[in-house]
Amino acid sequence: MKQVYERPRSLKPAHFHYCPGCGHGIIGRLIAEVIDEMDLREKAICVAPAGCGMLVYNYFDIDTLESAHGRGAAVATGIKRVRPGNLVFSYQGDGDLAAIGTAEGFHAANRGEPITIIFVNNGVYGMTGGQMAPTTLSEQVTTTTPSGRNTVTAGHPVRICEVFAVLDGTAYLERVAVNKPAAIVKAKKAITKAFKVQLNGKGFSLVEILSPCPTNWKMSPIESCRWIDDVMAKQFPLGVVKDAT
Amino acid sequence: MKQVYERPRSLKPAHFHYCPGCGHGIIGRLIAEVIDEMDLREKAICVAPAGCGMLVYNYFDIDTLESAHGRGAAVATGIKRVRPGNLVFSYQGDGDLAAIGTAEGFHAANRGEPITIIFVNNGVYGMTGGQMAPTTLSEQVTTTTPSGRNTVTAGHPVRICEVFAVLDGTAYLERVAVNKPAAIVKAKKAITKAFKVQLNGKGFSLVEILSPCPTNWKMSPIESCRWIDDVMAKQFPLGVVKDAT
Amino acid sequence: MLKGSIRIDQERCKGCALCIEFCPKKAISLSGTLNLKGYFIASFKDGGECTGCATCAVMCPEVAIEVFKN
Amino acid sequence: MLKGSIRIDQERCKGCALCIEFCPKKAISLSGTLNLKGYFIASFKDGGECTGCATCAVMCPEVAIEVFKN
Amino acid sequence: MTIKTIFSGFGGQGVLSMGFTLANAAMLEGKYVTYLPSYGVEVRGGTANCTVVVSDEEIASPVASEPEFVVAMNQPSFARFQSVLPSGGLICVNSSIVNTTSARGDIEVLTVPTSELAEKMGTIKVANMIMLGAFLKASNMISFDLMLNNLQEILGEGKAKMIKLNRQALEAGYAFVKE
Amino acid sequence: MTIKTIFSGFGGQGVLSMGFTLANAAMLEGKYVTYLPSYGVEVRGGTANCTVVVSDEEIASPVASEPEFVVAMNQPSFARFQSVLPSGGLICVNSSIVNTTSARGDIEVLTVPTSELAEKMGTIKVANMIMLGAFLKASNMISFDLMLNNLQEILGEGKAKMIKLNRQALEAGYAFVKE
Amino acid sequence: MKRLMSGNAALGEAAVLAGCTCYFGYPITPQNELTEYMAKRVPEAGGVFIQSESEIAAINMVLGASVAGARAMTSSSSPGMSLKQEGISYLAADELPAVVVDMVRGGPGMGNISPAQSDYFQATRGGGHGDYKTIVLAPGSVQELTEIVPLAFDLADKYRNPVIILGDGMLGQMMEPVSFDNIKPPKEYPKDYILTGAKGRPSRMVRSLLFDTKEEEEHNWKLFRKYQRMEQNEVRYDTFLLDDAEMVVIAYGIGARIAKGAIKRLRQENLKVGMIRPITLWPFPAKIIKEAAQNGAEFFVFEMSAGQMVEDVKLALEGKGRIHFYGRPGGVIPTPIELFRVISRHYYQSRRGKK
Amino acid sequence: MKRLMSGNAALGEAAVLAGCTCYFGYPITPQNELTEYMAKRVPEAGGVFIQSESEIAAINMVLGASVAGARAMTSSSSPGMSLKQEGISYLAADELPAVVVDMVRGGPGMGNISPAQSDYFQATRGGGHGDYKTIVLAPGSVQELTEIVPLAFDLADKYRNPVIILGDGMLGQMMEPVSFDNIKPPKEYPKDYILTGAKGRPSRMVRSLLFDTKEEEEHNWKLFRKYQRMEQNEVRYDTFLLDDAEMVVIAYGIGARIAKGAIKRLRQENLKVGMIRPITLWPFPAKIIKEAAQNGAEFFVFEMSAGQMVEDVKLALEGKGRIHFYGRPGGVIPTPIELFRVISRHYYQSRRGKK
Ligand SMILES: Cc1ncc(C[n+]2csc(CCOP(=O)(O)OP(=O)(O)O)c2C)c(N)n1
Ligand SMILES: Cc1ncc(C[n+]2csc(CCOP(=O)(O)OP(=O)(O)O)c2C)c(N)n1
Ligand code: SF4
Ligand code: SF4
Ligand code: SF4
Ligand code: SF4
Ligand code: SF4
Ligand code: SF4
Ligand SMILES: [Mg+2]
Ligand SMILES: [Mg+2]
Repeated sequence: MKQVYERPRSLKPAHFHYCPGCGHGIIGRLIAEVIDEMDLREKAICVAPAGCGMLVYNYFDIDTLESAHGRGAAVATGIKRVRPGNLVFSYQGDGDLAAIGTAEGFHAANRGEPITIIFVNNGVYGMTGGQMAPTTLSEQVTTTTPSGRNTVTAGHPVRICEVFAVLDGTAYLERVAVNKPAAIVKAKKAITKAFKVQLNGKGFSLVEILSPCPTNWKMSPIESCRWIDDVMAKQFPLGVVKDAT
Repeated sequence: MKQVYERPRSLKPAHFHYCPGCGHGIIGRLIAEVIDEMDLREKAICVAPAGCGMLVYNYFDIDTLESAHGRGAAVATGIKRVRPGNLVFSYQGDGDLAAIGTAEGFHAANRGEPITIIFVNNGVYGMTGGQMAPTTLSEQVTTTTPSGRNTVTAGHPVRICEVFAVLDGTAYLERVAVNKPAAIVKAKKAITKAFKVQLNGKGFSLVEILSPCPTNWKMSPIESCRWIDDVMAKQFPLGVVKDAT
Repeated sequence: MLKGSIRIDQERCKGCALCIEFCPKKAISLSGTLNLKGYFIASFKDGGECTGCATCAVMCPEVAIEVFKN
Repeated sequence: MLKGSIRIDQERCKGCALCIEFCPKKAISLSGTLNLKGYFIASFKDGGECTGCATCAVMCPEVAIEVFKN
Repeated sequence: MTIKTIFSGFGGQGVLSMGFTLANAAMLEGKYVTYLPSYGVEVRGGTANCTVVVSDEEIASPVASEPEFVVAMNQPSFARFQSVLPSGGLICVNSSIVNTTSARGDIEVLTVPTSELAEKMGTIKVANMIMLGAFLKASNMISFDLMLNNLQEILGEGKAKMIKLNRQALEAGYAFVKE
Repeated sequence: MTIKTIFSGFGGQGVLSMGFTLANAAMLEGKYVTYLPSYGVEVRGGTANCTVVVSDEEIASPVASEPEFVVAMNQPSFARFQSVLPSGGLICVNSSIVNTTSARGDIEVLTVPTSELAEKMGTIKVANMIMLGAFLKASNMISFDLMLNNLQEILGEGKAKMIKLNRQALEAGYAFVKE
Repeated sequence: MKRLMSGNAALGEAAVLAGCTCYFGYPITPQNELTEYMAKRVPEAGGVFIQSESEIAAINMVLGASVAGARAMTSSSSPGMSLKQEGISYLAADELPAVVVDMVRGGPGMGNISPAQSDYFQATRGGGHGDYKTIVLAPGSVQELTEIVPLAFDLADKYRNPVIILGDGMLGQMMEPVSFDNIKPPKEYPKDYILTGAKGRPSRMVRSLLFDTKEEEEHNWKLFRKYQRMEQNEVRYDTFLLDDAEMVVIAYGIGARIAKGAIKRLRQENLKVGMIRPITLWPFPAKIIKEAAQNGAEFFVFEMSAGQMVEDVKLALEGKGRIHFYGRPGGVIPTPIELFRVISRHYYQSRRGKK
Repeated sequence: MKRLMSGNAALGEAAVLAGCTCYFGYPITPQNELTEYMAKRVPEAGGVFIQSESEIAAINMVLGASVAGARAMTSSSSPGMSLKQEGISYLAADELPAVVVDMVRGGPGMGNISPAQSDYFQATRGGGHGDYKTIVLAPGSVQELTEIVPLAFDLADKYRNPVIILGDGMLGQMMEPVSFDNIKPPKEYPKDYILTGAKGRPSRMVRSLLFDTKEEEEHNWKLFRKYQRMEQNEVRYDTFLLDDAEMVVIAYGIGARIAKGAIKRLRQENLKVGMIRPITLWPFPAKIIKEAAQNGAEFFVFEMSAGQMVEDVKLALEGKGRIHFYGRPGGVIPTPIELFRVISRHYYQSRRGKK
């Protein structure tokens, strides 16, 4: 028998620390697969700010930097300007990019920095225990919206792709999900495309990934995957939001 | 003879410190006129972060607060939540709101805070001596873009109204100018409308005002006014960008 | 015909000339007089055909102009 | 017909059951076995009709599954 | 007297609520008490543990570097915490899923087939209360009667409906341990 | 010897470049020199001033609380800076637009009708250089010849084209002041 | 009645009872329980809760709420506190009351989420720019929080200055029995500076921009005199077996608590060890420390850092009195036994030295 | 050849000559001339200039450029520096070199744009969170900047630590003749930690998150030992007429310069006044100050603040040596004559006291 699926070479042997059914694991694997397939292991530099995904430096067998919460895009900008030949991407959560890091993400996008942001939208602050994120849905219960997010006092779910689409600097923006096999295949394609956009000097690219956080959603992994289709994707429609390449 | 135009009561006697032909003077007067006409002198609270307009506390005869650069929307949020019955507005420059204060403005808008932002877009950092602002036009020469803004390295002019329009929390967004009498009349109407939106509990309102900065544009006041029509308004089209009231 | 006039606060005026530019009746001009701040100030042409339309006041960034009409 | 099989790394598996849910051939099930981390792990039904389609590996958040095919 | 206990296990096993229940009961008895959860990495899932210190005097540190007791509900916890137990300490182990053959010789091991006992009661959810009952018997730290009499208050509003089941579980564990 | 001069006037009058030119010329002569602009409020416009200190030894402070000389190009500057001048100090005034009737009795006033002189030369733009010429004659701070001989270098590349005009202006001012 | 509560939750409850009507916060471990508690509790009490977009937004919302007259609070942990420094400087400059909580974690940088005391300098020296000071309160138990929190709000209002509560991850996350019976409803403070709309009074302005250096200097000296008044009136500390102590332990917060355990053991062995526990880290209890030195005592400073407060002890002693230092940075929590060992070693060594 | 240049511009030129290829900045008076100089100069030299969206973005771009192997710099003034504190803490924790310039202005809060020295504590005590230190260099003239700037980059690379240049608005905006002839091309430092893509070597990670408290503690002690090495090797200061001085002035930067003018006058009157001018504010030149005290001198500390460095002088002296303090906060610049007056008053008073 021939091995048809094996562990990507760009992953170190370490076990993930994620909760069972967490989307971060799938996304990390996809990135590693793309890096393998595009032969970028010796070129890639990953920046991961605070969030459940910050420990990717334990997993990716590429050069990695952990950055301060929210500042991934600024740090990636600094790296990319010094090393334009490398593939530079940041791996940011929704609390990270859409809250504290709003300005840094926004302006990196607006400058058209040739970096890629892998934007993990799980609708909550995973790492700190499930508080509301800017992407939390209306009425969604979190530890800081105990009776559900009240959009009058706590604001509306933020659609980062749609906002960034308004900026002239953005080249490629797509929203995908990792809640079922077909979606995951698309997600991988989107990551591949985003990296290509960067390497071809087309400008700023971002892939927003709807990702299950069963722990903080208080659902089983399977329920979480269904919830993405049934509820979350209604607020965050999947697909290419902008392609100016 | 009857006096048909007199100094608004909501202005203190102090002379403005602005340069000759500066739009801040016109805008300050318009705000005072609207406050007079809507009888809001005893209700209004103004927040002014760093920028040429920060000294409005010397001019407006209403309660005023100077805030840290970029944080006007957050401070105004704090005030408004404590005093929902007051008219709370911030007076922010384009460096202030569109650069350092990106996150605070964005999220106040997204929360639909019932505050008003008077957003003075003069395409430069006036107070600090004419550096590039996020709103600086492509190829425009400033002290930090000595050979003109290169959008590849320094980013594209940011259209705040269009960005905020994507956010569900925004109720009313209009772009006006103060470069000629007819435009000024419209600007005043927009400010009136924005204040009404706030007082009627409709949510977040913002009036973006294209405003001449002759000193840093290195033009005469009259040339500056023409330049707004001829060049600036091409990038920043005038009119109501969003009205969800 | 409507007849108007304006009063310019000399010490507020900064000579930006916006009132001059936009006065439909060209009833204002730049004087040779410097005020204390060192600006050549605008002055109302007394014999002018001012209509009291207040366009000048609308434009004035220094709130230096009062307008009268009969 | 294509014939496949998979190998699940017991210590990586966290029993999330996503592979089970999405395997088109229902060739995986949750075992009663706990691994060292304390998770009930998924296990391959040896007699199953696995086609080696790798859907399970695509879903697995722990990169715990290797897929083979002839 | 100051008694330090570490409760440890896998995330869903209810180890934090074991500790919380003990701490609450001890408080009711008028003891000084501290309860310190430890989530490990900021992320949830994986193992969890907490430390309860019960004392007749002010408590210096809520941390137990040298605990008198350890409760280990799964294998990794057993491995990790048996090694912090000083000689002569007692470790209570969920023997349904923990293999104790590697236990140190200088410590006492109390094995409780918690899962089996729980399943007998119809729900695995009470495994932690069974273990707590057993632990209370073995450690004799607080008055078991006082606890049972105030169970409602100790468990808090959230678990009001489960009062009866929890009482039975505690009693079953308590009874399991022979004097 | 340490000589402190304040150049002051209205924003567009070129007071900063007067000071800069003097400072540059003094540097060329091998003097210690500091030049300190003061924009007042962060905003441009309104009045401007700068301070030039020229000395044979290290300069302690570039600030002139007690200047030897003041050059005042407009009325507000005259009012403000004549008051900081110590008794016996010299103030050079642009008498075309400054009324000096309020001048203190214990200071010397040199009036230069700068604007008129400049207009005679065809452009108000050189008013500042006329004043600088006059000031240099009156103060005798640096070698006027050395300055003229190196004018190109002193004024910098930007003003290369204007060299001739500036030289004439400096000379006109210099000549205006009688020994 | 006592309740078993985490320090974070107890802090929140005490704040609400002390009249805090506005809380603005951003998640960060180990203070999340406080933000989460407030998310539920403050709206229930009719107040304002906002989970802000960042720590910077939070401190500026606090500033807004404060200038509008409310008792406002925010909280964070080390990296988030660094981001609040500009805002704290503005609060001090504007003379606005506010309470800011730092549940310190291991650092610098991302560090970890374990309890530490390494933000001492930041809190006491003003991590922000310019000459300003904040009162810094360091509680050592969950129960003490219920005294410290109302005190913090009162001091903030009394002096119109931000007050920092410097806790640590352990204090925030541990649970202890706590009673709130002693919290009284807040006093009234004259609020003649707040912005409410200029109704029936001249308009007001609140600002810290003073272009005129003379004015700014005057403002600075005015603040300075205020800080001097704080130094005179607001020093707080606790002592333990100080009278006959030959070795005086100086430690605060959770560190003092562990040290106290060690001292009890040391006393059992008849070692004359006592303690001074600063409750206000600024103003620092220099006087009592100096007095202890006059009795010939030596000093043992313990911090869960590489050594920061030890500078204040040095400043207090001015060379009079030997100082031993023991530090455990990085989130490591030493045990009472460990401190017992270290202190007794120093005790014996210096005794030998004396003979 | 000398050029008349502002301190800000000279700083920029020196940085470029010292191999700085990346500058990230945000406008703030009184350092705008530096940002503007770099906007033109750095791209000309083939480097990277970005006017960032904020001070926070700037310091994080610096971190990125540094981790990618470049010599990177940012600059700001007081309020902007407060915003950079988190980033500086990360740079220190990650052990990354960087040069950060603070042209201090009057504060706290918005303050004003006049020169001040009131960010001393922030710079020397770590305004950011956690146990870390930064070398702080305080130049006193435009020419000295041309020595300080390359030194700053070298020290940053040598120790892999951020270095702060603490100037002030006056130093930044005044022009003086300056020559760059002494700046040598930068040395090569081993850069075996930078991220370049894992080509031909194992992949690298740069991080400061150390969940394990033992690891974090080890990291903290490692940093601590590095700081100790700095304290041993990098203390820099200047003395002026120190040998026979009965009164030693301690002042830095522009303050020292003014004091020097005063001392010259005082010497003309035969008052034996000398000066120690710390060039490194951290590590602080404590030893030379203590030595001066052994000769019986008294000390006169002058700062353009309400008194911050004076604490370091106290720490250095440990009670040995009387300290007189004179401060002018808020952007006020005293004159040499004023200092002459104040120093001589103290001089005579204490002389009388001694008799
Ligand atoms: C300045 C700062 N503030 C707050 C934190 C705490 N913190 C760590 S991760 C995180 C956010 C996690 O949420 P998200 O970015 O959505 O990532 P997720 O864990 O959900 O994948 C926060 C707030 C921090 N480390 N630094
Ligand atoms: C934290 C901080 N950074 C920078 C500054 C300096 N600063 C003062 S005003 C200003 C921006 C002015 O530009 P803009 O907001 O466009 O207002 P304008 O003057 O053009 O009206 C800046 C950067 C500051 N005061 N605080
Ligand atoms: S908390 Fe959520 S996002 Fe974080 S590891 Fe667990 S499931 Fe994943
Ligand atoms: S610099 Fe520009 S914006 Fe500022 S006052 Fe002058 S003209 Fe107005
Ligand atoms: S009122 Fe009208 S007509 Fe009269 S001066 Fe003004 S603009 Fe001219
Ligand atoms: S518009 Fe006003 S300031 Fe301008 S010239 Fe006319 S009167 Fe003077
Ligand atoms: S390879 Fe396909 S058929 Fe085989 S177990 Fe996996 S999902 Fe099922
Ligand atoms: S998907 Fe992976 S982790 Fe989940 S049950 Fe299957 S093998 Fe285990
Ligand atoms: Mg998230
Ligand atoms: Mg602007």
